[in-house]
Amino acid sequence: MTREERHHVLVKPLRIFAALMALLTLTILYAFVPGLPFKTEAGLGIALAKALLIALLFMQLKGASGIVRIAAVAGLVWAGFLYVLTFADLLTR
Amino acid sequence: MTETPEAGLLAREPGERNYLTDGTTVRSWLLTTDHKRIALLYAAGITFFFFLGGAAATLIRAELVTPKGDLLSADTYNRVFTLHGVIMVWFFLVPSIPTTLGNFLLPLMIGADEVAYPKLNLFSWYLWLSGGLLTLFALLAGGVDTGWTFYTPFSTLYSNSHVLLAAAGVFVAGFSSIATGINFLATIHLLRAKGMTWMRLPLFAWSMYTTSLVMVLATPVLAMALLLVFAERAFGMPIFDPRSGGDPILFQHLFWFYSHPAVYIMVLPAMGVVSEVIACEARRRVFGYEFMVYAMLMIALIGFMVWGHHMFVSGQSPFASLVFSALSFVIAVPSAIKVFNWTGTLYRGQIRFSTPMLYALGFVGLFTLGGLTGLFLASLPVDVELTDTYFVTAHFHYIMVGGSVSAFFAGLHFWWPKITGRMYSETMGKFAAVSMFFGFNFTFFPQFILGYMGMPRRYHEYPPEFQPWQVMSSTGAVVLAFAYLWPLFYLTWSLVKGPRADDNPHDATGLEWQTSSPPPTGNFNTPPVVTEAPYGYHPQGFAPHSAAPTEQAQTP
Amino acid sequence: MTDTALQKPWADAERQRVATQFGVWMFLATETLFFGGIFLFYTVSRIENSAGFMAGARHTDVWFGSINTVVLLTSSLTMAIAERAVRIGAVPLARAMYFATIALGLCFVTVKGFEYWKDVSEHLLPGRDFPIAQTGASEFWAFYWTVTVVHAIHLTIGLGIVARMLLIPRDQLAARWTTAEGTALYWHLVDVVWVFLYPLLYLAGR
Amino acid sequence: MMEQASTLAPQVDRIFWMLTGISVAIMLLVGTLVLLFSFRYRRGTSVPRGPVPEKLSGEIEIGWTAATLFVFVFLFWFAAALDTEQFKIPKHAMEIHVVAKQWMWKLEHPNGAREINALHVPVGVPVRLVMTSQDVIHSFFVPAFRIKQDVLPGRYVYAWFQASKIGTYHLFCTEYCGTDHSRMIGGIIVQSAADYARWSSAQPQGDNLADQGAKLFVQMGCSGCHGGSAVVRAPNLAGVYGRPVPMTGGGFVTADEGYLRDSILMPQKQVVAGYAPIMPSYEGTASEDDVVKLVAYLKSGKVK
Repeated sequence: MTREERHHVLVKPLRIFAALMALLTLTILYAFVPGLPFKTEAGLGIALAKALLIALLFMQLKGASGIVRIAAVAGLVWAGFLYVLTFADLLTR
Repeated sequence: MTETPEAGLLAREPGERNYLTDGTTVRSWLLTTDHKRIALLYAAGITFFFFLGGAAATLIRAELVTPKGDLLSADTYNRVFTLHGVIMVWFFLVPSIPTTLGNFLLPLMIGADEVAYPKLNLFSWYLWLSGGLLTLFALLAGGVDTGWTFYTPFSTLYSNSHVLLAAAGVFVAGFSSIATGINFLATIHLLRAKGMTWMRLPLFAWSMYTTSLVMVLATPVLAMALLLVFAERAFGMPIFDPRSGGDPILFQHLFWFYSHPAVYIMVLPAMGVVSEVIACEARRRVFGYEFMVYAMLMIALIGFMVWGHHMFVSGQSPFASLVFSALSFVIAVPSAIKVFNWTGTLYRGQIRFSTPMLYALGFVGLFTLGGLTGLFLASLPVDVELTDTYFVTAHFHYIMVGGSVSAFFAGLHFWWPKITGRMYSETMGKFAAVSMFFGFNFTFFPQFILGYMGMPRRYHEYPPEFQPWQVMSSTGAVVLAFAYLWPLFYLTWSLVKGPRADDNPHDATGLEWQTSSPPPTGNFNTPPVVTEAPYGYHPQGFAPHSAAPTEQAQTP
Repeated sequence: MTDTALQKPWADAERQRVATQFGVWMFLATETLFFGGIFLFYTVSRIENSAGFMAGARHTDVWFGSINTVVLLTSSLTMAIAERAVRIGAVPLARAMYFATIALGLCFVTVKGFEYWKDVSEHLLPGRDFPIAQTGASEFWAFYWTVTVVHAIHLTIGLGIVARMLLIPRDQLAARWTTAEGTALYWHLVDVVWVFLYPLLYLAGR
Repeated sequence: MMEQASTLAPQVDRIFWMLTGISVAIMLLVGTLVLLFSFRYRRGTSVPRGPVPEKLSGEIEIGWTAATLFVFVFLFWFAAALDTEQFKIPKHAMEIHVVAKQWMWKLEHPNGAREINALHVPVGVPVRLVMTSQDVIHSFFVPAFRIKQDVLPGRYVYAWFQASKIGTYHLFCTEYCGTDHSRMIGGIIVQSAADYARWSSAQPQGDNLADQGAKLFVQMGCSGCHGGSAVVRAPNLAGVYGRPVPMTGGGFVTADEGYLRDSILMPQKQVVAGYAPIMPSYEGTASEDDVVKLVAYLKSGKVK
């Protein structure tokens, strides 16, 4: 294994992993320290950050070709239709 | 390994190699990854389910001849109409055109030698078949009585029938749908022949693209809805149960998020078929090709945002109803564009009234009427009156049966020579096409009147004032049943005794007509290169092969 | 960089790679909508029965949840290393990492098993003995059981797919790097779903 | 023509027939063009067949797209306008409680008269329906009135009509509800004011709904906590109906029928600010009929 290969195969994933662990610690702390506002939002926000790290870096969406990225985003956009229109009912009942 | 009997029949000449003769063992069919063979496997399956669902329809129409429930008990009747709906929707209409004509033609039309994931294609047939068998088992075990809509809390807490088995069957078949959709999307994106740009794709390929989008993005939500029904019914998880704070309307949102777009899964492929047939038989370029493409894309997209028009009386909020009503009117625009463009394609054509053309013209008429009655159901106060009555039944049968099934038959006849290498009897075909059109209208037009008079859906017994229209509808159903059975007879005959078809009997322009009939296993002997837009039919004069072999076909 | 094992109908490695990625990502998009359906149930129920729903949520065991989050994130790391190792032809490292991934996956399932056992012993399975009276609490637990079982099934399928990578003969593994990419994508998705489940199940109402 | 027996019916019919007119016109247009082209351009005729100029076909395309969009937007507006008007339920409407179950309709008049699968109403008086289901989803459909509303378990839903013509009209269940769905039908009997009064007074005399509710309020022990001199601290319910109630955890909820119902059957769902969530659920103790009576009592203004 060359130096570059080692960097690519081991060092980079380990750094991402370290970031994930840091985020996990943060989310636990935020949830259990009493009196902090927006707990749900914070929990989901940190989950989103973790998911983005995994998707962009572990799953290499960052360097993927255009159609692959479109495929990845399509699910979220369509889930958006489901949520927005269901809440158009639910929140105005 | 045994030789299948068809092998000898289907070879054009002794020793000729095509996809039908290339491997003749049962194993070579059941383990095939050839998209053309998989198309035939599906064709066998959906033919079975179509006639099974049709048998249920026959029972329903027979029962409804009289106002009293004298043929079937109430429970049996409920099981029969559920069977009819479940089988026809998931095991006939949704897979019908995509998995048979689509599987067969899509790679051929774009100049590819396979679909993107051949093994996944075979796997999806097995998934679909398992789903079908599970559902069939539910039927044999005593049936399901929830209606194809599986509304909670009836399906989860009150029904005494085999809901779990049927839901599991539909769940599994859903994944087959997803697999087919992913396969087609990747095929179109990645396997187009050289020169086959997006705006040179035949409209049937575009219709497969948009259908696949809907399949891939809608079906998972149905799968989850059914899974939640399963969890509530089988394991007592309080999910939609109002006694625990659950919301039965949530199920309806999840269900219709799939089931309204599913209507477009059924009708978009039909639009693709009809565009191909009309362009070829009128010898014209499709009028407004680009508009046709964008119309289909709009239908696929906006189709996801209109599901709430099934729920105007469900107890959803008035605000949501207004939003869904407005969006439902918007989606009528691209549908109207398509109808106008088919009409425009006929203008200045060289129209030949072959069997596929008669079916296709029938589609245009029935789809237009079906679409226009959709406007009634998009209008809030009128929908309140008409929803869950026979008006709705008539409306969606016009779209899905009058429309999609006519188009399926149009495509089946149009590509029959390519698929089987044989010609069918043109006389018989025209007779069937005309009977289907009249039989259909005879059966379903009276149901608009019944609905307007207030006759509710899914009624085993009904007040006597509705009887004349019900009798008329049932009489029409006899004609319709004949029109569906008749092709089974002459098409089977053509397999055995039909004259050999040449490679391009309709003198059509698509790439699928440039290979032999039936095509070789690898589709093309040399990879095709595309140099011009589709539908390069000559605007003037006769087509070179005007004495098409279709007119010389033997009658049995 | 080694040769690529090409599969029908692809003509070159790059095309096959795009095909694998596109196919798997399309599937992951369907998974987004699949789980989107049950998350919608969570959201609706939490809004409609907010107090009871949160009261139910407070009964989950944050220790089990957190340990499993660490386990699953680590398995994503081993999977990422394995995939990259296949790409450069470091077969022994790749195989070791696949073994590690499977071990971590099994560890997750085991911890989940203990957690289920504890939940059942506290009667947290909705039914007659369910201890929390507030409306909405049993809705939360219906979500908990359904979604974790569905997730566990995904994870089990993932274990099978990873095991399949180990069945590929050593000398052919490097050429199957597009398969390795597809496998990794699936495994990471199972992880991403859990990343969202974690705050919804274990941190809600604290 | 369908019978028009409510004030709503002619308005709905106006839209219906307008839609029918537009549909027939479009059908005729498409049908004529298809037949005309099919005849004129059938194979073998010698008529001019040059290509359609690109620009012209583009303009035609944009033209009919715009035209259909315009027509459809107009139709939406026209139909939605009536619908929004229909949301305004007249005040002082006569109130009928509807409880649906597999497979019958139970209807209760404000004076306590009860009917099954039949409803007597006076002509020309607005009637408000407060509906719920004991089991699955049903749907209350009176074709002659052009009204339909799904009746849901666990929730109150509302509909209203004003009958305009004396006669007997069908009542159908239009949401599939199991075995005898098609027998879950009944009749709406619209009578003149005098006939209705006669019918009403001939009913077995009992307490009206609110008074029955008042009795239940004591029998079921509600008054033990919610009564004026109660020891346990619970919200006083005098005049609660229609008022905004502050909630634990912030926000207000208007105390409509649905809220009162939920507070009896699922008391922990929405707890009034400043009170402990100690009230037991009456799920299984109070039937939907009982709840109807209790709610009628709470609405009556007789609560002290």
